[in-house]
Amino acid sequence: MNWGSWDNFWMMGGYGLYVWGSYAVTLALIVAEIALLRMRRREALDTLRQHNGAQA
Amino acid sequence: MLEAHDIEITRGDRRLFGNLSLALQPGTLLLVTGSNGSGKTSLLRALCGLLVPSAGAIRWHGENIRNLREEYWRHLVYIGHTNALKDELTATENLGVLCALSGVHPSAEQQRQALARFGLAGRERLPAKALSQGQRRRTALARLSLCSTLPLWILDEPFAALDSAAVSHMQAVVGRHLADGGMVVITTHQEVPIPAPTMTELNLDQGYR
Amino acid sequence: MNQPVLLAGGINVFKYAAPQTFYPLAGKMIPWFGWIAAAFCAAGLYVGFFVAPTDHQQGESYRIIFIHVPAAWMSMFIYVVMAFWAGVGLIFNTRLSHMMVSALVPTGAMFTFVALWTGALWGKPTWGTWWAWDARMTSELILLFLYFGFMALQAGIDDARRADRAGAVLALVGVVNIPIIYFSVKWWNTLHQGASVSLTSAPTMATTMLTGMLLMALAAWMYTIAAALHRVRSIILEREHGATWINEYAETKA
Amino acid sequence: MVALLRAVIRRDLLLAWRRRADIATVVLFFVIVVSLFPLGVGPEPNLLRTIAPGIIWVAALLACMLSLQQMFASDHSDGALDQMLLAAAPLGMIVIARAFAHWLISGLPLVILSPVLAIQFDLAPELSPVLTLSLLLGTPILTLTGAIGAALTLGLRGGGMLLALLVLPLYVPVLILGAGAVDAASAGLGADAHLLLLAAQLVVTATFAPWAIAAALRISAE
Repeated sequence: MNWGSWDNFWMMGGYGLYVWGSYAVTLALIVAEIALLRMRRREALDTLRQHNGAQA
Repeated sequence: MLEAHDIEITRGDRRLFGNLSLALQPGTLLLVTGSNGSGKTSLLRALCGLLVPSAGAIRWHGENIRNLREEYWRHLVYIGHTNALKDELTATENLGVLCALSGVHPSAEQQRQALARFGLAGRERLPAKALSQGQRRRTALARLSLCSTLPLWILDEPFAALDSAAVSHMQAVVGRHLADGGMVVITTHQEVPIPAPTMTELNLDQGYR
Repeated sequence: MNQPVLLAGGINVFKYAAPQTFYPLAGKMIPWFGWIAAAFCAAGLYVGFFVAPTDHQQGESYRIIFIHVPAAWMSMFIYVVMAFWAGVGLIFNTRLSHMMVSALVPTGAMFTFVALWTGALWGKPTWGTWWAWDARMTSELILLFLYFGFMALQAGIDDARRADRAGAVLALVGVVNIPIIYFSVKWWNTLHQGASVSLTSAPTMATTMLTGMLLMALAAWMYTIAAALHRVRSIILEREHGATWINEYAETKA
Repeated sequence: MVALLRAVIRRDLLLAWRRRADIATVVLFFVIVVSLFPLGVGPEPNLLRTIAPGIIWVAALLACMLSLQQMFASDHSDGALDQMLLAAAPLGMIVIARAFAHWLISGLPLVILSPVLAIQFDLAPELSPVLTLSLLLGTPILTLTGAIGAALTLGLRGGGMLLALLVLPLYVPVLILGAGAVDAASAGLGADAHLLLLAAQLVVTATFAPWAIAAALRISAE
């Protein structure tokens, strides 16, 4: 364990902004990508069902 | 000889036709008919090798044209529904370039005669943009009388925009090519009789689904 | 035509080249890769934050390395994998390989952006500037442009077949150019002194640091596979809507 | 085949001659872009001398892009491209001929003009030949690489901007080596290394680009 307390952990020795700025944006991008992936799949399935409905 | 085995052509999401086979022997005329959008032009472009069929193969003397490439193209004249003329070049210059691309290098006198036979005497030095639609078409077709040594002609709507004199001259040119053992593929929506030793008609509206 | 498939496990992989056999297989693999990625990520973060010691030169700011370096590796690796599938697609004319290329691009662009962003945030405390025209950073920026160019080209083409094949040619041209770009930028960088600080001259790495970085790199790798498989499934759904199996499948999924 | 290629080059030169206003546009664009920079950064001679190679090179990249949009576009729309795809010679050779003609029309004028523009920026007289030589070696690379982009974006909406997006990142090495050659010479390091690398890149590009262009043309024409 490197850190005495959670405060120290979030401070990152004074570099908190840079370290957490990096991790937060990366996390946000991955979450966004996963959301986009799901949206794309849902839209593809919706379009397919509409096609099927139109044919039936 | 030209053969197509079970070819299928798809444009975008649309399957134009499939399971189409044909064989074209020397001296044969293949007339491709069908309604608008039935895939006449696509079939011609596939036979040329411009468009790759989604299934099947096209063979020239038994060899796939995808492998033959320019070995095949040096036996082929393709005239599409666009004339491939450059507006800024004269009729003669245009004709010279088109023949050169086919590997044929006619003399100036031969070019002049070819244009004259298609009723373009005296217009050889006009830029293509000064020619009428019909005259432009005739300039493009004049290439045929210079490329009679190339056995396979693939012509997309060659009679469109032609007057009756030009139509009858075209009939004669195609007829002579067939009589000399050439092969011609034509699309048309006009009834134009061509004196052909053997003729096959392929109607894309029937079957081939 | 034969087509090698992403995961060869000693089984006959060729039959999975057809979209309808590949689709359910990919569906089964996605959760696995997703969970493995999460596990590697958790392990990597634990090692990175709780085991690896403070760097004596850079203090705690170096901990950005655990995402910066894996992201930079992935950004380049994904482009190479893309180019590989592009080549396979052009040579063997297999639809699935082209779909794989399109499926990899957004994730590659994402990692490229992450590498740039974390590079900037690392640069500020280390070099005192957000952006230095360092050889790696500059090449990474150009790589991002290459990804954007690829996406723009595919978005600009309506016909799927043309989009696939044009994209494949572009990916191959890009992959040939990346080393040339990198070395020219490096060459340019050494001639123009001043911005000669390099990320490689950063910490002499403790073994635990390296371990954390490798774990995070593995996480990024597994994540990429999961994301690409997920996206390729959507692409199959979008492209193959004429096929019966797809239509039946869509009905079963509410 | 030689006669065929000669006919293709002759055609392109003839067309360019009859459309000479188009060439003038490219050259004027080049001159105007270069002339705008002093207005933007101020007339300080030392600053201008420093940035001259970079500016002239960037302007050359942009001018080349401008001319590339038309390289295959009209041939695509009027059917002349189909005839080239079905020619009796390998498409790669025809592409080389066309790229050569394109370079004569829109690359060479930039090379020839560069000493004049160098004067505008008060570039030292011994650096001017280096600039010209770097452009002479570099502009054919711009044409060949750009032609890949032009072939890929054929007939697409927003083709011009798309072409820029695809091709400009690929121009980075040429820009670095070209402008760098002049910088190196002015720093007394000698431009040989830069120019040799540029020449090497020209050889590599001339070997591989034609096949990529040919493949791209076939894909776009289908």
